[in-house]
Amino acid sequence: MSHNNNAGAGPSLGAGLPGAPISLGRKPRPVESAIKAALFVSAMLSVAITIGILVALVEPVIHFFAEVPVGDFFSFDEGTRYAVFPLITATMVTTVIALVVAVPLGLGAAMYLSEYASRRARKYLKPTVELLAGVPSVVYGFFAVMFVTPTLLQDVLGLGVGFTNALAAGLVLGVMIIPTIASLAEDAFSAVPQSLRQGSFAMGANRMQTTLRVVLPAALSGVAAAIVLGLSRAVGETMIVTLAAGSQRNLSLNPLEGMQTMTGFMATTAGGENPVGSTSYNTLFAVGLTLFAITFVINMISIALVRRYRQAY
Amino acid sequence: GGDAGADAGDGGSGASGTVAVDGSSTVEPMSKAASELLSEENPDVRVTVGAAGTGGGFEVFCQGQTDISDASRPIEEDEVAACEEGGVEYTELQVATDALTVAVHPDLAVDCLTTEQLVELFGPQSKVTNWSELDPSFPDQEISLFIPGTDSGTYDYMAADVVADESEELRKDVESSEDDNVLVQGISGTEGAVGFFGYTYYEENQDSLKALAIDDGNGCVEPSAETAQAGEYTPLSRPLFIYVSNASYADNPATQEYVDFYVENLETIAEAAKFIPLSEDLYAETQSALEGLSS
Amino acid sequence: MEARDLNVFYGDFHAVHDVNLSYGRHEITAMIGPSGCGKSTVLRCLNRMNDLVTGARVEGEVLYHGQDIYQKGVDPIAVRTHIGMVFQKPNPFPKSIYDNIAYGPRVTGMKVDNMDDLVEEALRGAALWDEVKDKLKQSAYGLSGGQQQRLCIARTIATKPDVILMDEPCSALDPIATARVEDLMLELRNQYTIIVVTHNMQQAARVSDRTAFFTARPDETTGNRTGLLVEFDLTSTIFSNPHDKRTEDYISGRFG
Amino acid sequence: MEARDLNVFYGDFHAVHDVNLSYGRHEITAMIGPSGCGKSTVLRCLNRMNDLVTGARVEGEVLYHGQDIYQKGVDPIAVRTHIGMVFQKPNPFPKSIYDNIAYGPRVTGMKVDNMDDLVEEALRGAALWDEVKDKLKQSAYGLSGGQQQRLCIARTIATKPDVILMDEPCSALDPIATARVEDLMLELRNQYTIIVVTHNMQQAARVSDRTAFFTARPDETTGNRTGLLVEFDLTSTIFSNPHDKRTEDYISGRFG
Amino acid sequence: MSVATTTARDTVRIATGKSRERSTGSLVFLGLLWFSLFFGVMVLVVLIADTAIAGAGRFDPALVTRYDSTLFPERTGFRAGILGSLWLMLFTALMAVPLGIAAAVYLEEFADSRRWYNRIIEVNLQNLAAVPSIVYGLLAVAVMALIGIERKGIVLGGAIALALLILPVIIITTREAVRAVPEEIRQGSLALGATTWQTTWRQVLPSAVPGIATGTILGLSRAIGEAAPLLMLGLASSVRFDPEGLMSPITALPIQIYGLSSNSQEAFQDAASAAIIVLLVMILGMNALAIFIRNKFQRSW
Ligand SMILES: Nc1ncnc2c1ncn2[C@@H]1O[C@H](COP(=O)(O)OP(=O)(O)OP(=O)(O)O)[C@@H](O)[C@H]1O
Ligand SMILES: Nc1ncnc2c1ncn2[C@@H]1O[C@H](COP(=O)(O)OP(=O)(O)OP(=O)(O)O)[C@@H](O)[C@H]1O
Ligand SMILES: [Mg+2]
Ligand SMILES: [Mg+2]
Ligand SMILES: O=P([O-])([O-])[O-]
Repeated sequence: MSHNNNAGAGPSLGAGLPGAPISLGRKPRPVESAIKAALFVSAMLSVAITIGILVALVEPVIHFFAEVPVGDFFSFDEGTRYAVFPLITATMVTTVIALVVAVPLGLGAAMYLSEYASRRARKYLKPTVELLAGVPSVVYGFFAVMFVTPTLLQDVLGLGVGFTNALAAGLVLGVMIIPTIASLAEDAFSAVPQSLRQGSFAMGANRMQTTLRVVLPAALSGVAAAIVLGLSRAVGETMIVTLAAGSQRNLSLNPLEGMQTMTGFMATTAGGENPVGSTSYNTLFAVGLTLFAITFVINMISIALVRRYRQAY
Repeated sequence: GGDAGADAGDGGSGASGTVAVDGSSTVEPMSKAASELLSEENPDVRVTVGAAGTGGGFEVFCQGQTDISDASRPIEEDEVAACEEGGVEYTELQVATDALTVAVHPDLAVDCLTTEQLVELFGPQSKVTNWSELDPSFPDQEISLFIPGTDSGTYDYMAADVVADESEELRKDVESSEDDNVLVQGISGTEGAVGFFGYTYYEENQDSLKALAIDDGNGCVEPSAETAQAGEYTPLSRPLFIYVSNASYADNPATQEYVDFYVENLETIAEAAKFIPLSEDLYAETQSALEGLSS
Repeated sequence: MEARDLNVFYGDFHAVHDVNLSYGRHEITAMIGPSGCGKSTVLRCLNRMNDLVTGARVEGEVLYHGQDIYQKGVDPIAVRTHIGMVFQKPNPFPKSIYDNIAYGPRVTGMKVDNMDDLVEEALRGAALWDEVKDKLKQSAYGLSGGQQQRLCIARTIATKPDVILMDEPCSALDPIATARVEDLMLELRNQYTIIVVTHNMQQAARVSDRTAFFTARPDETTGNRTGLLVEFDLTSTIFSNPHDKRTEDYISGRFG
Repeated sequence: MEARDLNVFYGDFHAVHDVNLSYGRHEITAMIGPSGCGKSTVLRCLNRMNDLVTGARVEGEVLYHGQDIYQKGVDPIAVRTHIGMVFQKPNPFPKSIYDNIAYGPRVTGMKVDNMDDLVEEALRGAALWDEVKDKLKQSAYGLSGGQQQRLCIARTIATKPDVILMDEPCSALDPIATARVEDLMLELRNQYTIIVVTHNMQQAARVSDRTAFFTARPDETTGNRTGLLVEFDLTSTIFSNPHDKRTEDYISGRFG
Repeated sequence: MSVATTTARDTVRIATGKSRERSTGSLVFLGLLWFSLFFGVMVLVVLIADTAIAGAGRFDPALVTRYDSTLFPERTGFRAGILGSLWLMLFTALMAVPLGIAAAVYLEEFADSRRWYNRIIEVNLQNLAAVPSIVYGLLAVAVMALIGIERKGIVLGGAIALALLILPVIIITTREAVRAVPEEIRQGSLALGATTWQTTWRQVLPSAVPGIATGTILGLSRAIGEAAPLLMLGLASSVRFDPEGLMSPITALPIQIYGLSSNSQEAFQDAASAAIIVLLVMILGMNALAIFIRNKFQRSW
């Protein structure tokens, strides 16, 4: 290491360190390195969890297909014990109903929060809407069974629905995902640059026109991401559909009927305490893997959409 | 299985530890009542009672995962084999009699079914979807079926002993659950609904259900404690059991205490849980089986 | 149009103090001054865009054809259809070029016989027609910065306003694009009253008929800087023969 | 210290081109130039703060007492203990005044006999002691902007560096606070080598011994503006008698 | 000047009397937005009111002090579920909070986001946050099998499932809190010769504590309401003793509610309603606490 070599007649180097040699060499910092490694491992754990999910799901599924013909699983026949398509269609029915409820309401709430509410009002209104996401799904399920079906659907609307039906489950599911959609859509609306709104107002547009014709189209990919994420939540939600949609394997698109969704199947089957390794235990994993695959694809779409709107500005 | 507490055998009835009970949802209320009554005397004995259904209960029981298995039918051959393979020896104790009840929505204008009609209604080939198809005098009302899951002894009993089809299965266009409460809710909430489960569930929910009388050739017989005990309610009267693991009874003081208490107070427990108690003869049989276990 | 005793507050902060200014019809008026002296604030008051800023409060009068636009009963939206605005950063909508132009007429409910003609007219007016006539259906985001800014001007004139406000319309553009926008401003002068905020004194000197010079005076106790109008005169006078010392200092680059 | 053939890239963007500059010991060197010409970038290279900018790449040498601080084996953290830095916006830590000063000595593991003395010395060095000596335990956030900036300077000198880099240290301050910081810089000159980036030419003229003038040259094809050093000389020469036309234009306010 | 001689428009009418902001269409639209905003709140009010009325008769000490009872429906209690949920929450927090914070700190302060493995972690986290909770139950089942624990329905299994479930939530909120600490603070520290870890530990984390606390509480309030993953782990709905260790069989409040919800005996349903109110009070209380911390302690830089 070179030192200062008569760099001038002035006082010695380093104002506060008279005569101290300047050493810039790298010092070993074992604690620092160890901590960094530990933090890295913690972060990698999330990847391990994903791999874990896959391995944990795939292994029993291999055993499952050793016992059950693939055709029986991928079957539309609701009479076949292991048919998955009746479960998937049931999930689709409840999810579509949920989206019909949650998309307009969620986007409406998001528009109000981002385009109409004052900063102060938003500070209180947003957590209020998000409270809806805090209600446990078993509570929503109970509410669907105790109130929505008997009081709302049967008494008030006079629908000929049974005790369990996809409609009540879908409606309540929709309420549950409102905050998911509202929150992400509000982010997307807020990310639209102020200059676009100013441009619109300066043209003589009113707030509604600005919101619907400028902000909404500009935020479209973010809005799409919000809807897709809501969709993913609805597909994966368990307790509401277990309680309210019923446990009848039913290949039907009629929302007034009871039908068993993928998650509903898993919850009821697990409730039956199946011993490790039995075929019905493995079914759980076969359906679980299907569910994971479906939501995984949906989530990736949502992530890609979010990335797009983040990049747009 | 349950593991004995550290202070096992601490004198008196101070046994402690955990007991795992699973199996029939029909018997579950009774086993729960037993545990609840026991806990008032000895809170250190910790009993968990599951309701996986008779079949589901035997599956875990024969793997040694539970101490006691509740059953609404006798153990079947393949289950015997499974227990042998799992090295689980057991003792069968009858704890109550059941009048398997066929219940309908309270507004349905049907009061009695013949055994043949039962078969026609629940059998695997059944295409009956309207009550009037079963009998022209019945109302023109669509049928919804709520029946126990395939892991349940009640399902097995109806399939094997009543419908008695070769496949030992029932029709599949039904709503099914291992949880009898779900069936009760379904039937009471759906017009034209019919289903079946243990008598207890009917008795607890008399207000919202209607039980059908069954005509087995000798006129319509209502399900009740008397008709079941007298053997008049056929073919739906059946015995209810608990299966106790011999090893657990010997090694786990908590199991022993629970089973002893169960049998000793059988009538009290049955009444508290709204079950049909055993006749004196049957009770004596159970007591002697317990003695065999203790020795 | 004319501002009378205009005072603007953001919350408690007094941003602009007692501005009196009258803008000549079919003239270009430039507003210059150091950063933060309230030029943009005054400009935004002229078409009530400041209504959209939370906490902003305007006192005084802004007369437009003799009517105070801050009077009760005046619809700020109607005001803005008469007095258009172009911003510092080009802000085309994420729509096609055509739809950008058609947006204003559509939302204001203007009676339009033939939208295609109107779009062409506006684009010609903004000297953009030849460059974009083959890609009217393409996204406006595909245009260069200078083209986008002229598109924003075209969009504004499509609603047939009377006055056009411009807030540093060239500061995000390169010199060539700037020159084209300046040419456009000079062309538009025949038909529109233009009020332009600029940082670029050369620009003010090149395009404007009159120039208003603003500065900011710090409050002695709080240190808040309140903007005020120092001098307003013919552009040639301001640049060659300013009356106020502060103007002279600014023009000669001695502060700011 | 000295920069030799310094080139800096942010990703693909060539931000600074071939800067050669040697800073005089116990002098104040000012770096001036229009916005975006790379002054801050060069400054950050001098104590390897650019290591923390993702995508930044430095080529060339920065010699500190003859050693290239970009050499392999050099510990950037050790570099920063010798070469301190003060930022544009005062950035005290959300801690007490005392802890702000003590933070550097603590984290670098400096051997300190009496921390109280060190804190006092640093605060005196930054001409802040009298104003804060009664509230050392209070949060630094309670100080005024100017006091906060002097606290940041005090914090830097507490670690006894050799060189202090300052990036527009007064641009967030009012004139009075600015004057005090400038006074402080002149005082510190006796003990430290100071390198300061400033936008304010008057400031450069007032405090610095030498001035480096940077500008940015746009690339003809891409339009990217790459910074380069135009002229480096005694401050008096730069301001009174610049050699380069561009420097003269800038100094006289004709561009920038 | 102010006299319109030859204007571009024939008349200058700006005092229209009626603003287009208040045209019928606009007002209807605004009404719809209001409805959207308050629909959810209305549902929540109906839910709480309906449940509270049903459970009104059961707000007695027995509700929280007694175990569940099949023999005396009107005296059934949720002691085991409440204690079970609290135990689960404790162990969930012990597992998830340190891990989550560590991962978040790595990603924000140490990771070079251009490296492929860090990008994978990033995308993966976003994805995990949206994995259905029931799948986490299956994962915990597998983890339990992996470590060779066969007993079902115990504290450990439930806590693993819930910890896995809320880990992404904690990581994401911690990252936000860490990111909110301004870059100037880091630069100030690094320029004094502090290492990255010193900067993180002494400057960034202390400033981020309120944000981290908010995220943790929200994560735990989500965990306490979950039933689906616990069902996968075989938690019984009836347990008549207090939890006493990691390996102790337990139940949880949501599981007990689920168990009772299918019971059509009115006394049990009323008890379930009362228990729902207890659960909601716990969850809404935690949410309120989180919002309070956020509003009160979060520094706006
Ligand atoms: N929305 C706002 N809220 C609070 N204060 C504001 C707001 N907009 C501007 N100000 C303040 O009002 C004063 C005048 O701002 P204005 O933007 O009008 O200045 P300007 O002359 O246009 O400056 P520049 O040349 O930088 O654009 C400034 O002190 C500014 O900080
Ligand atoms: N972190 C970064 N990533 C990418 N580009 C950067 C980054 N920091 C600066 N630049 C670019 O490098 C160039 C020089 O920036 P720098 O901040 O050094 O300029 P400056 O002379 O300090 O300007 P100013 O006077 O505005 O502070 C600019 O074009 C800037 O956009
Ligand atoms: Mg401005
Ligand atoms: Mg800079
Ligand atoms: O639950 P089961 O009694 O029907 O086995």
